[in-house]
Amino acid sequence: MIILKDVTKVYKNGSEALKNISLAIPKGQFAFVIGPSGSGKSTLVKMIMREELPTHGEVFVNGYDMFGIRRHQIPAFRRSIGVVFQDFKLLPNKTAYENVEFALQITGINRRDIKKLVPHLLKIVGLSQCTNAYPDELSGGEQQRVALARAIANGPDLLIADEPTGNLDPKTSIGIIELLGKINKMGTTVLVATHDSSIVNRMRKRVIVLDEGRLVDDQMRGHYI
Amino acid sequence: MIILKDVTKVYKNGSEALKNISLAIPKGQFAFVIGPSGSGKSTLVKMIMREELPTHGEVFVNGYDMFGIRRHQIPAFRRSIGVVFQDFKLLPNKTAYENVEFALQITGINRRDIKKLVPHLLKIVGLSQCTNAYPDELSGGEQQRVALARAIANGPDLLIADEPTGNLDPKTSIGIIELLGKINKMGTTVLVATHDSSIVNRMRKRVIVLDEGRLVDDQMRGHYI
Amino acid sequence: MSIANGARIVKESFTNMSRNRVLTITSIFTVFVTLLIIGIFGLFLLNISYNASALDELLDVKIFLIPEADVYTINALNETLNLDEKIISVEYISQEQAYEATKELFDDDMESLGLGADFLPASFVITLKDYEQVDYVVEMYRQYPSIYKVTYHKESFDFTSNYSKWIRNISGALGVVLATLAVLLISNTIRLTVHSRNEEVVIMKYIGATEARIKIPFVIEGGLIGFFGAIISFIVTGFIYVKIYNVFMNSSSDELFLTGLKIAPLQETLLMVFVGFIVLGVILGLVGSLFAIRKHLRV
Amino acid sequence: MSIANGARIVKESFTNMSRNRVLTITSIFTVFVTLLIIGIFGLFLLNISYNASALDELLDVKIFLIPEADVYTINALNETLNLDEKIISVEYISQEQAYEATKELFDDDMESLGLGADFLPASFVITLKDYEQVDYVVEMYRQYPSIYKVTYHKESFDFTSNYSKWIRNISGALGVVLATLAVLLISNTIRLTVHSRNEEVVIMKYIGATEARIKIPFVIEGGLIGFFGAIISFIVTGFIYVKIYNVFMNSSSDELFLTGLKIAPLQETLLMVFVGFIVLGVILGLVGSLFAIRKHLRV
Ligand SMILES: Nc1ncnc2c1ncn2[C@@H]1O[C@H](COP(=O)(O)OP(=O)(O)OP(=O)(O)O)[C@@H](O)[C@H]1O
Ligand SMILES: Nc1ncnc2c1ncn2[C@@H]1O[C@H](COP(=O)(O)OP(=O)(O)OP(=O)(O)O)[C@@H](O)[C@H]1O
Ligand SMILES: [Mg+2]
Ligand SMILES: [Mg+2]
Repeated sequence: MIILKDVTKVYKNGSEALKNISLAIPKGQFAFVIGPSGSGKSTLVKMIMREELPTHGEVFVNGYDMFGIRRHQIPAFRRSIGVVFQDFKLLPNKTAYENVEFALQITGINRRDIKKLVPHLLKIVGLSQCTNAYPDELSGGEQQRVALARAIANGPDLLIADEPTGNLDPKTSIGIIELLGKINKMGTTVLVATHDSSIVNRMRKRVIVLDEGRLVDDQMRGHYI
Repeated sequence: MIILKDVTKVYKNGSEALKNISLAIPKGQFAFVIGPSGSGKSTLVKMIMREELPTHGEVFVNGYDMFGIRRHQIPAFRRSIGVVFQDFKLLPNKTAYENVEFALQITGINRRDIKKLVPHLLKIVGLSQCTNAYPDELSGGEQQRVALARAIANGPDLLIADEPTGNLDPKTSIGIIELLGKINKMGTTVLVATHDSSIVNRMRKRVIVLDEGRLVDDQMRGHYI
Repeated sequence: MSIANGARIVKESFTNMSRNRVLTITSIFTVFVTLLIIGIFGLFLLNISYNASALDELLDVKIFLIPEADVYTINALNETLNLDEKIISVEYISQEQAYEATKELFDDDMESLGLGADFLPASFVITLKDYEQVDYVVEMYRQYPSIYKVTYHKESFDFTSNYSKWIRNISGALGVVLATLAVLLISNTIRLTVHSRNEEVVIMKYIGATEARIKIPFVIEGGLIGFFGAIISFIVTGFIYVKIYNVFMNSSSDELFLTGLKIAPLQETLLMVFVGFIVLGVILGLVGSLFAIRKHLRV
Repeated sequence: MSIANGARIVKESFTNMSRNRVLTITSIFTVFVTLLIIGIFGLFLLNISYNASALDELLDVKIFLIPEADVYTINALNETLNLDEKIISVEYISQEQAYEATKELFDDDMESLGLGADFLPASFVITLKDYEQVDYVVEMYRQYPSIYKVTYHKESFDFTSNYSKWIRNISGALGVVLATLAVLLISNTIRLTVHSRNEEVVIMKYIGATEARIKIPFVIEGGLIGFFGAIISFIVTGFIYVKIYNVFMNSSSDELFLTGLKIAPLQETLLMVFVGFIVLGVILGLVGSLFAIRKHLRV
């Protein structure tokens, strides 16, 4: 489902974020990416959703070659992935409800279904009260959960979450990570970049460790050291 | 140093973020504010730095009355506080170096001192390599650390940090929290809003617990339950 | 796109406009001011052209009759002239009238000079529709046996025709320049508006919205901004023009009238302004936002 | 603020401008286009006024001499007229010249009518500096014993004076309208530019920057945007005007010359445009950004 071959990423300003990463994440797997701040976790996520292209190497996701993909195929490709961005990337002029609604609209789901689905998704992430608040009227953790609701909205084949619990208290974090576990059980590949040792240790799933852009460890039932 | 009397905050859209909070944090104290996502931690921070005014009640900080303070006194008041915002609030058109430099410039420190201080501050937070990167070229944790470097730059009387380790791995988090401890030892009042149980439990300092806008617990040598 | 979808997207455009109120109002205001400039100066140029063309009509050709011409000949000629399509107006000046006019000029000294009423010939004064045909007309009537002489002031003709031609050319060129600059101003504003919403566009792309789905609300917003700007400018421009028009129309006795200035007709002019504004505003809004957004879509 | 501080802030303004390149370029471009409109139309209006004033000079007054006037009298009168400050030009038309002119008009029929060269009186044709003094001048010279009669075409005077007065009034009014609308356009653009940097302003306030410290770089940026926009517009406007000026100056023989149109002098006009642009651009940039930012400072 995700294949990285010898991926190196050097940003325009010269910083080397990924160095020779090769990696395969099969369909249906649940994997964590951990590593200290600045080790390249978010860059890895950006490679997978084609927010950035690698400087060297190849990336294949859901059968698409990130270099070969056609411009008009990109939207459909991205709709097959759900992403929780580290900085949330909520649409600032849309309410929590509308942010989730928009993700459903673009898949072409009909309006009746959308009207039922959105409240359901917001309830799952524990946000039933703030549906009509704009992102800047939400607390950090609430924004993060809206981003999660949006990412899982259209049942993506692949769910990528970049520090999805960074702004959440331990109890809510556990709720969220269990939700990701459930989604994974239903067949979705899940990749979580995180630094939250408790959730990594709780799940005992595959753990990929980055350090200074290098893949330094990859354990099938790993834990946070 | 910080006194809240019967503070209630109802935002324009009707959400009640703080309910009847009374609180005093004496000069030189180190205190945590914890509580689930949406419990009002950031709102409390906003009350203290006068980003928002309370709907009812009074707030006194560093001797200033948040209602009585004059418009022209606000900048000096805010310079006496260092704040790490939950969403960082770095100036997008300035590099990491310039963001810290700007905070020093506005205090009127002379250029020679600034030239020495900025690299020193960035080194303290572990960011010596990325001084010339713009915020959108930094990883989440790196941005958070720039925000911290800026907050401590001009030796404030009061340091408020809203989830300062939300995007940091455990090791870096411990480094940061120990830095805050050191700064506190030198006389600065420190208030940290967080959900990171490990740092709270490590420090054994005062812990103020909020839940749904209410102050539900306040222990002098508390821990995260 | 289904109708429900279409309605939803139009609704979204309106919602966006009200949520980006400052941007929207500022842009509409800019479109308004730009079109107002176009309107005021366009109407000014139009009226200059109009008056310049009117100048042409002032030129006249004199047809002097032979002294022997009798009433029947004169009537026949009058009719011929009136039927000639190249001629706009025909005025008959009898020998007596000519004599009186000359007498005035010479302060009644004519009689003392022994000049009688038949000193000057009778004549027709005609004005031509198109001054370029003057040579042809003059040549033609010179053939008539009852016509003694055809005169016109060649230099005045040349002067006036050149003058009005130049004025119309300059006005036309300025109109084109004005319209071009307005296009630049309006599309620039739309560009600024879209630019400051770059973040939204990028987020929409990242979550998999198609380019069309992202563009359409922006394009509709651009069109609406152009439309509202155009409507407001039309109201203001129209109001001003009606006021000025009324001043011209009601000034038959005062000094303005003396100048001989004319004003372009109200209804046709306003219709032209309306159509021009709507086209300029709406099309620029649509196309401007389409182009502005294209750059931001490359992610 | 120390000098070092001042230099730092100016440098910051330049840095900001280059980092907000799209915003800066778009704003400079808008200022440029707006001033270009002002420039082109301002110059057009100026030249209309200029030509309208020139019209006044075309009016002339005829002074007919008594038949008995001898060479000495005529010379003396000629001198008096030439010395009169209210009179711009003086032309003497002898009896013979007047006769020739009339003969041309009547197609040589004069002689057959028995009219000799002394049929018409000699005259001076004078033009006045200020058409409003015509009554006074006419009345004065009527008193002279050697002067038989003083005539002028009252209606032409009234017409021309009104005409040129109206044209100048309208041009002036349009100039004011244009300048006002330009002020609106430019300050609107500055407002959009500042608005899209609201985030920065708010952050600076939160970390304790004084209002002055936040404002000054914005105000300098506004001034620079206005300045660069003004310079570019001046170059383009100046280039266009020089081109047109040369066409006018080199057209002594072709049809443009025939129209009698004149063009306002090059240097004075360009200087005026330069000063106007710099004032309009820079002041609007400074004041516009100052006002635009004030709203965002209230946090
Ligand atoms: N757009 C960019 N331009 C230049 N350098 C970048 C950019 N994005 C990231 N970097 C650099 O690349 C390195 C890896 O960044 P990345 O965001 O992938 O780290 P991360 O593992 O997600 O860290 P964190 O846990 O702090 O979020 C960092 O040193 C960062 O400064
Ligand atoms: N600007 C605002 N307008 C309206 N409501 C707001 C605003 N800011 C916060 N709120 C609401 O107030 C409540 C408290 O928010 P606050 O940001 O203080 O929570 P928090 O404790 O910081 O949460 P987190 O841990 O998720 O950051 C939340 O329910 C939130 O939706
Ligand atoms: Mg990251
Ligand atoms: Mg918070």
